[in-house]
Amino acid sequence: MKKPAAARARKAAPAKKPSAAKSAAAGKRAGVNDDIGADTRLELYRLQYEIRVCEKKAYDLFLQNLVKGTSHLSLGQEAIAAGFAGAMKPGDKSFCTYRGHAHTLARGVPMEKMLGELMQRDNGLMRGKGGSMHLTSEEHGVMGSYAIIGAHLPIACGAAWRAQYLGHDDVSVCFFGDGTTNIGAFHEALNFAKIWNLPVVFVCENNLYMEYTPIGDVTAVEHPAADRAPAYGLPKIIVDGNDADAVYRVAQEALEKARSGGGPSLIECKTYRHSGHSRADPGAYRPKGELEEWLKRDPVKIYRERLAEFGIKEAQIKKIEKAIDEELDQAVENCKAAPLPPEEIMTTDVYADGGWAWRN
Amino acid sequence: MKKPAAARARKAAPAKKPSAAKSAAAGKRAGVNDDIGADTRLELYRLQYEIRVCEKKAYDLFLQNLVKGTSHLSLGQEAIAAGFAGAMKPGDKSFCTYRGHAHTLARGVPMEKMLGELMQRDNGLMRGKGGSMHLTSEEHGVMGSYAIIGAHLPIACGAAWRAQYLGHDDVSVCFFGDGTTNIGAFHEALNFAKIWNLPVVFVCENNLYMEYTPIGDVTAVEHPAADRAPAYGLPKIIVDGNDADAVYRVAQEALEKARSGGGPSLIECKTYRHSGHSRADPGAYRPKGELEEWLKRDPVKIYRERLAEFGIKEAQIKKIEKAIDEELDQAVENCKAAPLPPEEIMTTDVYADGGWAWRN
Amino acid sequence: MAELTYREAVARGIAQEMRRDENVVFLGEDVAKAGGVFKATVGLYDEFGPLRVRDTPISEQAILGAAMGAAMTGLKPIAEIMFSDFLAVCFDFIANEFPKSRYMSNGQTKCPLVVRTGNGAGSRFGAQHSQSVENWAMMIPGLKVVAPSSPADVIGLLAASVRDPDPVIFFEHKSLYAVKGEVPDGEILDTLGTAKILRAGKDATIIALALMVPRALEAADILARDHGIDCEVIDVRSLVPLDTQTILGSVSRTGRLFTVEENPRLCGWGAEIASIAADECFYDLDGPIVRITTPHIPLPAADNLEDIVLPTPQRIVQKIVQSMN
Amino acid sequence: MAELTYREAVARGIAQEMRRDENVVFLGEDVAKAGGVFKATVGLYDEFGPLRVRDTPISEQAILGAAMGAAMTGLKPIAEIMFSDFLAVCFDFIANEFPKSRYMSNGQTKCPLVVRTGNGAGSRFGAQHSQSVENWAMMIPGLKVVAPSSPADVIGLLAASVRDPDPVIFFEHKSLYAVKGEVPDGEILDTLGTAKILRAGKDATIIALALMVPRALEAADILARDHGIDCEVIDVRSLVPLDTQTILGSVSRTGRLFTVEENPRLCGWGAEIASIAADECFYDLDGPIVRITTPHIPLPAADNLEDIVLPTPQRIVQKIVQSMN
Ligand SMILES: Cc1ncc(C[n+]2csc(CCOP(=O)(O)OP(=O)(O)O)c2C)c(N)n1
Ligand SMILES: Cc1ncc(C[n+]2csc(CCOP(=O)(O)OP(=O)(O)O)c2C)c(N)n1
Ligand SMILES: [Mg+2]
Ligand SMILES: [Mg+2]
Repeated sequence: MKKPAAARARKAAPAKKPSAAKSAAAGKRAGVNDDIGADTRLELYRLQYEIRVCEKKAYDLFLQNLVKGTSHLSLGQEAIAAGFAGAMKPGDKSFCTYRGHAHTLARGVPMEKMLGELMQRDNGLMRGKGGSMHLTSEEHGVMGSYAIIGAHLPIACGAAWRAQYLGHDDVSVCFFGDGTTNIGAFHEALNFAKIWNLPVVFVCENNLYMEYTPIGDVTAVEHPAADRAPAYGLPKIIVDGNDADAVYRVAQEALEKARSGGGPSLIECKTYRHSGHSRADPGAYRPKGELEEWLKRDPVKIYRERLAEFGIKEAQIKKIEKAIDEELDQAVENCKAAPLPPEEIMTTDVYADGGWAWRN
Repeated sequence: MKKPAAARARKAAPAKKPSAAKSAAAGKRAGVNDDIGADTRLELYRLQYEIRVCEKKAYDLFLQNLVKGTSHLSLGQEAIAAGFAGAMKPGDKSFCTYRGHAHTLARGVPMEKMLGELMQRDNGLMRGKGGSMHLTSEEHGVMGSYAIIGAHLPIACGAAWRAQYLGHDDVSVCFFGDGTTNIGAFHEALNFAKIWNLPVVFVCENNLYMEYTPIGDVTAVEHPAADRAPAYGLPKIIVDGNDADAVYRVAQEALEKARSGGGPSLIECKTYRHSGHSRADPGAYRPKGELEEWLKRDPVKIYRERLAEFGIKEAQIKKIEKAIDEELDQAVENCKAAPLPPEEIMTTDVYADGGWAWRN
Repeated sequence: MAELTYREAVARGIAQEMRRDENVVFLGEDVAKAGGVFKATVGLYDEFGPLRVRDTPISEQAILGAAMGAAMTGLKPIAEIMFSDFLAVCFDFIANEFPKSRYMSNGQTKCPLVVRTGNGAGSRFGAQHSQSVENWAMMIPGLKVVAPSSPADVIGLLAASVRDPDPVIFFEHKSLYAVKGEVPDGEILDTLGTAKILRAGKDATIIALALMVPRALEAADILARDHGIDCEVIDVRSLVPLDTQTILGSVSRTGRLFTVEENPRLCGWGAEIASIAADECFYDLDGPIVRITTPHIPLPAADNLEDIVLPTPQRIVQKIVQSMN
Repeated sequence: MAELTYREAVARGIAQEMRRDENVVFLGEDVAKAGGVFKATVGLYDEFGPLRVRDTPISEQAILGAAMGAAMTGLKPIAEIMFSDFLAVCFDFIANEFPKSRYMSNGQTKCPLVVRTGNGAGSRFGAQHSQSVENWAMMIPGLKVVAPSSPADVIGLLAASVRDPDPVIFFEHKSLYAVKGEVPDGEILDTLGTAKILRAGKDATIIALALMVPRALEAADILARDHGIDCEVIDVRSLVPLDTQTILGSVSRTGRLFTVEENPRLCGWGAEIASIAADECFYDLDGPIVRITTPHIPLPAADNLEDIVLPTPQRIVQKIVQSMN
C-alpha cells in the first residue's frame, strides 16, 4: 500500500450532525495550504473506490450464489476504513468485525484473496476455513475479524499491551459498530485500556442500526460511543464518518497520541450503510427517504468531487479507477476458476502442531 | 419491620468528600423542622445497631470456627443498609451481593435465621444449602444474594420490568460494590434499565476496595459509579454513605422517582469497611492510618451522637440496644443448639417438583 | 392439519402460549419489529404489541438477567439468544444463576423461563455461528434442555417448556427452519422428558437429536435396504429430563447402541448416554457402543468442508456397517 | 528435594517460567500486590515487578481478551480467573475466541496462553464458588486442559503449559492448596497429555483427577485390604490431550473401568472416557463401566452436606465392591 505523506493532523473538531454537515466547505478549499495533500488524497480516494466496487461485486456474487454463507457490506462506510488505513503505519494492527471487508482491503489485502474467502475457495485468505466474517491477514496487520459482538475490544487491548510491554511503537485499532457499545465487553475494554494507558484506538462506526433495530431505540444516550467516553476518562470525539479527510485527521491524531504514550482514544464516526445488514436484507425497517438523504452524502461521490476542487485532474482519477476495475475483474475470474478447498484441510491448524489430535 | 414516617425527601445534595464531611452539621440541627423525625431516626439507629452487633458476632463466631466457609461483613457500611431499608416499602425488593448480611437484616430477617445460615445449621434461612453468600428471604423482599460479581444488576432489572408490566408499584433495589462497576454486566444493566425506564435503584457502596486492590488503581474515573451515570443518561448522585440520614433522603427520592414512573437511579455511597474483605483478612493492604481516619466517622457512633443532638433520650437508645443484645444472645444460643441440616435435603429443590431427577 | 415450516412453528408455538397466558412475555435482539433474524418470530409484535414483544440492545447478559428477574417475580419470559454460540457471552446466567437459585434458597426462588436459541451448522457461517452446544446446557444441574427435530415437536415442546416451572434451554436448529411438516390444528402440548421411537428396529439402536434425526432415519433406510441391518431410531428430543427408559429399553432389545451427534465429540450428549448404557445395560450389549460425531474441531465455513465434517447418512451407514460386521 | 505445598508450587512454577522467559507476563484480580486470594502467587510481584505481574479490575472479559491479544502478538500471558465458576462471565473467550482463531485463520493466528483458575469444592463456599468445571473446557475443540493433583505435578505441568504453543486451561484444586508434597530441586518440566499410573493393580482400573486422586488411592488401599480387590489407579492429569493409550491399556488389562469425578454427573470427563472405552475396548470389558460422581445437583454450602455429595473413599469402595460382586 502506498503510504500517505506524514502530514501532521490538525485538531479535529467534532463533526456537525451529518444532516447539517452537507459539504459545507465546498468550493472554499485551497490546494496550497492543505494539510493532507494531493498524494494522500488520491490514496484515500483509491481505497474508497476499491472498497466500493469490491463490495458491490461481493453483493452481485452473493445474489449469484457464488458468495456463500453470509456477507456484511460496508457500502456507505468506506471513508472510515480509508481514513484510518491511510493514517496507519505498516506495523499497526487492525481488529475488525464480521463487517470487515473494507478494513481488510484498506490495509492492502488483495481483492482476490478477500473475494476468494467470501466465495469459500482455496485461493481465499484463509482457504475458506474462516469465511467472510473472520477475514485475517497477519502479514497486512489484519489481526482478525470477530463475529461475536464485543470480543475484539479486549483482544485489541492485549495487542496494545504487548506493544507497550515490549516497547514496540505500533498501535492497535479496533473497529466496531454502534450496537457494540451496549455489550459488556465494550465497558471492560475501555476501562482497561485507560487504566493501563494502552496504545489502542477504538473506532465506533455508528451507522445508526444494529441488525434491523435503530440504535436510538435501545441506547440511553444520543451518541452511543462518544457519550460514554467520559465514563472512561476519555474525551468525547465525534467525526463525520462520510468524510475521509475528517476521519484521516482524527485518525492521525489518535494514532500519534497512542504511539507517543498518550493512551487510548474512543472515536465515534457518524455514517450510514447503504446496503442491508447482511446477505440480501432489503432494509425494510428504514424510514422512507432516509437512505436517499444519506446517498446525497455518499462518501465516495463527495470525495471524488473534492478531488476536483483540490485541482486533481479527472484523468488521474480515471486511471486509478481503471486499474482497480481491471484488478477486480481479474480477481473475480481467478476466484471463479479457483478450486474448492481440499478436504484434508478440514482438520488442519486446530493446534500449533498443525493437526487436531486431542488424544494419543 | 417498623416503617419510618413517610416524610418526603429533600433534594439530596451530593455529599462532601468523606474526609471533609466530618459531622459538619453537629450542633446545628433543630428537632422541630426536621424532615426525618424521631421515630424514623430511632428506627435507622436500631437497624444500624443491629447490623453492627450482629456482624461483630458473626466475626467472633467465624474465629471460633462456628461460622463456616466464608463471610463478608458490612462493619462500617451499616448506614447504607439502614438508610435504604428505612426508606423502602414492604413490597420492595432487595438484591444483594455476598456482602449481604446487612441488607438482609435491615429488611427484617431475624438475626437467628441469618446466623443459622452462616453457621450452616438447619435453622438457617436456607437450611445451610446456600451459605453466607446467598442469603435469601423472599417473604422479606430479599430476593437473593449473588456471589458472582455483576449478575444481580440485570436480574434486578427483570424484577423491575415485572413490576412495570404488571402495574405493581414496588421498586427493586440492587446493592453492589465499587469493584462491580468495572464488569460488563454493570454496563448492560444500566443501559437496559434506562431505555426501558425501569423502577430500579442501583446502589454502589464504594468502600474504596475490591478484595484487596484499591478501586482507584483499576478504575478510569474518580467516582466509579457516579462518573458513569451520564453514560446511561442518568444524573450523577453521590452521598455520604456513613450518614444514615443522608442515605435515607437520597433513597426516599430515588424510590419515589422509580415508583412514580420516573425510571432508574444510580447512587454512589462513599463508605469504608472496617473489617477485611472476607473471613479473617487482616486488611494489610491498607495504608497506615486510613482505618483510623474512617473509624472517626463510624456511622453507628456518629448516628448515636446525632440522636442526642435531636433530643432523643439516652434511655430510649439504651432500651433499643438492650432488646437487640438480648435477641442476639438468644439467637446465638439457638444456633449453637440447632442441628445440622439433615442429609436428605442435599438433593431437594433442584427443580420445582422438589427433587433433582434429571432422568426417568 | 396444516403444513408448517419449523420456522413458522416457532412463531405459532410462542403465539399459542402468549394467547393462553398474559404473563408470557418475549424479548431479544431484533425479535419484535423485524420478526427475528431467522424470521421465526414474525407476527408476534403485531399481535401482542410492544409491551409483550420487546427488542433489546445487544446485551445478552441483560436479556437473560432481565428474564430471570421477571421469572423470579411472576412473569414467564421467553428470551431469544440469536445464535447459540452467543450463550458464551451470557453463560453466567445459564451456568450459575438460573439453575442454582432455587437450590441455594432452599426452594424459595423460582425461575420459570425459556431461552430459545438458534443452534447448529449448515449455513456456512463459520466457527462462531454454527456450533451445536446442547452439552453446554446439559452439563449444568438445574436446567432442562430441549431440542426438537420437527415442526410439530417445536410447538408441543415449546408449549411444554413455557408451562414448565423450571428454566428450559430450547435449541432450535437453524438448518431445520425451512423444513416443513404436518402439524395438527388447535392447541398442541407435548411432554418434556419423552424420547420418541421414530422407526422400530431389532438389530441396533440409533439415537439422534435435531438435525441428526432425519439423517439417522435416512441412514436406517439405507442400512435396511442395502445391508439388511434393521435399526431402531430414537429422537431424544429432551436431554434433560432424559428419557433413559425408552433409550435403555431399546438398547436392551437391540443389543447395540449408536449415537449420532452434531456436536464436536468431547463431552457431547452421546457420551453421557453411552456411559449410562455401558453401566446399566452392559450385559445386554452385543458389541461396542459407537458415537458418530462431528470431529473435535472448530467448524469450517466452506460449504464443501462443512458438509463433510457433520455426520452424514453415508457416514452413519458406513460406521454402523463397519461396527456390525 | 523440598517439601512444598500445592499453593507454593503454583508460585514456584510461575516464577520458574518468568525467570526463563521475559515474555511471560501474569495478570489477574488481586494477584500482584496482595499475592492472590489463595496466596498462590505470593512473591511474584516483588520478584518480577509491576510490569510483569499486574492487578486488574473485576473485568474477566478484559483479562482473558487482553491475554489473547498479547498472546497473538508475541507475549506468553498467564491469566488468573480467581474461581473457575467465573469462567462463565468470560466464557466467550474460552469457547469462541482462544480455541478458534488459529483454525479460522488457517494457521495464521497463534494463541499461546495459560488460564489458571481455582476449581473444585471443599471450602463450604456454596454453589457459585465450588464447582468442578473441567468439562466446560474439555468440551471445546482447540483448548488444552490440565488439572494436577500434586505439588510436583503443579510445577511440571504448569511449565509445560506455559511453554505450550496452544491455549491451556489449568485447573488448580482449591482443596489441594494446603496439601504438601515432595518436589525435586531445579527446573521441573513435565509433559502434557500423559496420564500417570499411581498404583498398579490387576482387578479394576480407577481413573481420577485432581482432588479425587488421593481419594481414589485411599479407596484402592481399602479395597485391597478389606475386599481383596486390587485396583490400578490412574491420575489423568491432562484431559486434553488425553492419554488414551495409558487408560485403555490399563482397562484392557484389568477388564473393569471406574471413573471418580468431582463434577456433577452429566457430560463430565468420565462420560467421554467411558464412551471411548465402551467403543474401543468393549471386548476386554468384564463388567459395566461405572462412574462415581457428584450427583447432578448444585453444591450445598453446609459442611456436612458438601462432604457427602462429593465422592468419598467410602463411596468409591462401596460402588466398586457392589459392582465387582
Ligand atoms: C454477542 C452477539 N450478539 C449478537 C450478535 C448478532 N449480531 C451480529 S451483527 C449485529 C448488529 C451489530 O450492530 P453494530 O454493532 O451497530 O454493527 P454493524 O453491523 O452496524 O456494523 C448483531 C446483533 C452477535 N454477532 N454477537
Ligand atoms: C465475576 C467475579 N469476579 C471476581 C469475583 C471475586 N470477588 C468477590 S468479591 C470481590 C471484590 C468486589 O469488590 P466490590 O464490588 O467493591 O465489593 P465489596 O466486596 O467491596 O463490597 C471479588 C473480586 C467474583 N465473585 N465474581
Ligand atoms: Mg451499526
Ligand atoms: Mg468495594
